[in-house]
Amino acid sequence: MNQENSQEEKSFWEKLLSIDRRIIFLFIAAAIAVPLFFKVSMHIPATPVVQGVYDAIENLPPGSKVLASFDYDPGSMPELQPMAEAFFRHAFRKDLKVIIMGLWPQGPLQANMALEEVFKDEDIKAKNLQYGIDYVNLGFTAGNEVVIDRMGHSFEESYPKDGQGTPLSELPLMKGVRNYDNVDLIYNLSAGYPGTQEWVQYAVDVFHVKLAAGNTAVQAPAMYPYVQTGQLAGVLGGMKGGAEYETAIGKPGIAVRYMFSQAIAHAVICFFIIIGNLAFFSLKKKKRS
Amino acid sequence: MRREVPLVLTAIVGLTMIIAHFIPPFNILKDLFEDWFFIIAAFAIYLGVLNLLRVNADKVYKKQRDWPFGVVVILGFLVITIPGLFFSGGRSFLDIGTPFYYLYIHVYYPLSATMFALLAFFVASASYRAFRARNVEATLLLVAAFVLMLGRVPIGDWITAWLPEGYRLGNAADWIMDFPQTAGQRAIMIGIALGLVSSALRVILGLERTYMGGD
Amino acid sequence: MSGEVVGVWIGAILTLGIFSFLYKDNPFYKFSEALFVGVSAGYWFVVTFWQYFLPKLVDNLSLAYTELAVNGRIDYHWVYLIGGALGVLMLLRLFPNVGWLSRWSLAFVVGTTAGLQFTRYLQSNGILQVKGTILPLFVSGNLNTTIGNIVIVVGTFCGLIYFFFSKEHKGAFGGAARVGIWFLVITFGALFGYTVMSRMSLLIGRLDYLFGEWLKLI
Amino acid sequence: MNKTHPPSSESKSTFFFLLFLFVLFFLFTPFSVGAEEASEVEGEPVQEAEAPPTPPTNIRAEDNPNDKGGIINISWDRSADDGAGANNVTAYEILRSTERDGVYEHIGGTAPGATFFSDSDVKNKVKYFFKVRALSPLGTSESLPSMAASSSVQLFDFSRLTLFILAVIIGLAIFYFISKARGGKELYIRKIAGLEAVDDAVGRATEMGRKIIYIPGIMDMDSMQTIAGVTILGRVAKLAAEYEAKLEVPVSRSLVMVTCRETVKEAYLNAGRPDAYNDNMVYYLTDDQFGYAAALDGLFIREKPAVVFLQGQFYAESLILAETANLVGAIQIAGTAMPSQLPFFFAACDYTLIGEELFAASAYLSKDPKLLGSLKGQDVGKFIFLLVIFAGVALLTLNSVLGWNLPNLAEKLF
Repeated sequence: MNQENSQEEKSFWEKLLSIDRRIIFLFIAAAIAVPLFFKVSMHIPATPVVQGVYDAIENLPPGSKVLASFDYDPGSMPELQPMAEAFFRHAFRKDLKVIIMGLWPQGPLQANMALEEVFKDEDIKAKNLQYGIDYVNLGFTAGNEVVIDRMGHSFEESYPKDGQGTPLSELPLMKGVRNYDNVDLIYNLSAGYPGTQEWVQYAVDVFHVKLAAGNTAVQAPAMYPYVQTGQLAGVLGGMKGGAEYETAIGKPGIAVRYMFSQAIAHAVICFFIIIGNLAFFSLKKKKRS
Repeated sequence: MRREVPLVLTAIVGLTMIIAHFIPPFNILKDLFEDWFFIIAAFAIYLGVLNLLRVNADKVYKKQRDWPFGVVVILGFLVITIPGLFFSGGRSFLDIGTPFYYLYIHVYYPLSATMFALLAFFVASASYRAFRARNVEATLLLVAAFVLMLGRVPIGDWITAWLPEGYRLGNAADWIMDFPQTAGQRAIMIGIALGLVSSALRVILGLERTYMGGD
Repeated sequence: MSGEVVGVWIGAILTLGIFSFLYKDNPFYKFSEALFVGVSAGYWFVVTFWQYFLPKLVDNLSLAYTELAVNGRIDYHWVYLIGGALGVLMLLRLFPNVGWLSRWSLAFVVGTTAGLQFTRYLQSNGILQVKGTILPLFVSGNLNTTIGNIVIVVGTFCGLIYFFFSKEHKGAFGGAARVGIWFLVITFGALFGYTVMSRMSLLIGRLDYLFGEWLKLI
Repeated sequence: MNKTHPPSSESKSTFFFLLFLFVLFFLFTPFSVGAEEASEVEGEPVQEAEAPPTPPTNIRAEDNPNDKGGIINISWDRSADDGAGANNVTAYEILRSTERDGVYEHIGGTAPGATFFSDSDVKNKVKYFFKVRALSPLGTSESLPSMAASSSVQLFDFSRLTLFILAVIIGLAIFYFISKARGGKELYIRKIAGLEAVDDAVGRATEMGRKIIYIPGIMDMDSMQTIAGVTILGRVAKLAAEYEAKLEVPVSRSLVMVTCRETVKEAYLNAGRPDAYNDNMVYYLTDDQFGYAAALDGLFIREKPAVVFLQGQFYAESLILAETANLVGAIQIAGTAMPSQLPFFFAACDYTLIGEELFAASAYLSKDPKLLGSLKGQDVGKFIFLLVIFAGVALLTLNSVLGWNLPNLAEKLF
């Protein structure tokens, strides 16, 4: 009886150690899917790094020009797209003019997708924003940080035409915009290289322009030192940063809704790690005795 | 000719790039050579694409295993290239409303994002397997990962709410990122700098030349 | 059915196709995979043409040509002909007799990369990191920074010792290398844990698409 | 900051001190502002408020240092009216002329508060004069002209002097040990587990009759990591040829495909088995990061390779590849110099080459004394760095313990 019991127990721990990974997959899927259906709205107050981004935009007088560089691709959409939408909402409500560009081929397209979403808002629809007057999309240019450097001397050198092939000189918004001296803020959404680090090194450090950024959670910690030194007004880090920003502009969106799933999923992974170690140690103890 | 010219060319170009970094009037070479690289790569992509199409056409023609999927590869390629090159408004091919944009949003993007999302599952299975306290190193790996995972979401602070503020899991996570993590990262980065420098020199000096092929 | 609705259905089906791989390999995945390879190869082919080939080669040469035709000046942009020539050499691989000429382009690319990254990495990964490590081990009145600085200096120092190739890891040297490994391992663990957040949000995005945009359950 | 550290008693006292200062500031600010306003009203006639803003002063124009010329930097002291009052400056305009008293043309502008402008539209060796004009709702005012400035070509970038010296020293060290090794001197190189395993892994693939799949990263030939990956492929391919193992190299860049073909062909030739090579061993899939990962996942599952090499530059797909290879029971030998991806390889793979080891791998596998010599040269570089860190830390620590108040040497040197 006793022996049988221990036999069974042993096989239980062993089974646990070599658990089919599909069971883990199932738990993860459930941990993320189920909370999506419960509209738990966690209160997510803005941390100082996020507040820095919010203030940088909030404090601009109406009519100020913001250069928004979209340096990411669809892969980082869940993290960065909420930041893009929240930014447009914030900027258009404050009547800022937005110059869109991208150092990643798909970046300007992500901007278009965010615009499409934001234009559905009633208050923004009512403003009847015009391409060329209220916002322009310069498109993508290859060359990474070299583009940033060249733009310090002249935007036109890197972007003779906008994304649709219209010469910059024919766009009312671009009148009088020669280089960074003529924009009031750069807002950069970045998922890697080239990205915020390059904007700091080649635009902020050289041309002394103000920069606020949103980054993937993977990248954000590397940007904190720049915030401390003031090279960066603030940084939105990952989905949590997006959620904080959404809360700050008073329009909680997708990021806020997602935070609950996020927390549960982390807990599930930790749970499995604990189980794995329990199994590992009980087997080890058994072997020793 | 076949072998010597490329080796000499590598050496000259490599040394020029290094020297140009220190001589301002030559800085422009950096931009120029990078542009040339893009041009060479833009030509080379024809080689890759032709290879892809040939391999799959072969597969279909010879009725190899899974040959129907060879048809899918070829069709997939054509379905996006033809509209992208000819029917999507030229350079503004990525604008909202073009056929290329439609394919991008409804075919390319879901595939790409889902593939990326598989990582959520693999992160879980890899951590289950790898994070076991087998020895000192594995234990440190486990503890650091654990603290960071919980410390990054509200749960971490919630579990450790009984601790005084400033000593909770979130703070511990930040501390690990700021100090030991920075140190480890620095050591790796400095090592990489030296490894790369030495590797680049071997290439420039022609000691490492397997990539250049034979006669 | 509008184009949008059809599009969401296509997207959802392909999403499920990729996810099905988690269970096991199956024809549904094979289809999604094959389509993905074809479409993405085509995607980058088109992008390369419009965003690299045209602006970098054709635009620069046409600039040079206009300058010549209008002002009769030989412009600097003609040097892009060399870039174009190196590109054409690449294509010669399609002809076995002259294929070896493509090595010239390869040699150019490899030489440029080696030279460029030599200085770039020595500066950003080498000098700047060394500079960042030069910290005082004692900061009066600030215990946090003092401890933090000690950790950074010791960790970087020992970590570097681990990478020594030509000295045996024995004695005090070996001990330092061991501490170095500990720091590397903590770094790996921390970065792993840190990244989990990003990865989970990707899956959230996908499931939200399936349940929200497609099935309209949320 | 959300990077709050455990508060220590020291930081607490600092905090309270700052709070105290803050409170003092708040208490006294209204009075001082009031006082200023009063003096303005008293000291200046009312109609003066209608006058243009005070002009910017102290206009300085200098050649932008360490460049090929073509840029002059202009800086100035702000107008006294910048930042307050009805006469607030709304913008600065920069004016330029080639003669001190000549006609000045408008060349650009800045936002209020700025004190710097960089003119990148100048000819070298031509003398220019600059003025700055302040704009306000009530009018404009011009500064006095700057001293003459001209841009010129500098033949050496002195801001990069440290880098230059270091590059020369490390380069010479590597070169020295390469030529020393050429003389036939035996060098000790410590064992690198991941590379010791290569032989066995290739052997096992032969025994099992399964494939070796080699992935040289997802980046193009403009990355040294890819080049390192390709040179390692050369060594692995030679082993595979010798052991008669089946090698397959699916790549994601066309240039990498071309290079890998040359490499593998050469390796098979050197191993005396040119007949066993054919171009189909190396093939292109797609430039796309995840398209490539999807295809490799399918390949791993269907081919069940005995060994998977992941050597080069990787991004997020690293873990997708490593986990799938693990699922099919392949030995995974990974290596990358991407710090962000090393954790995943380290957790999921059997062997991982960490950063510098990736670059050392081809030299290590070749067992060629010349190449091994270069590793010794690298160590000299490490030794120099350690020395610099040690000296710098010692100096700074003494400085702060003994309160010497040294200038920041590190800041000066680098």
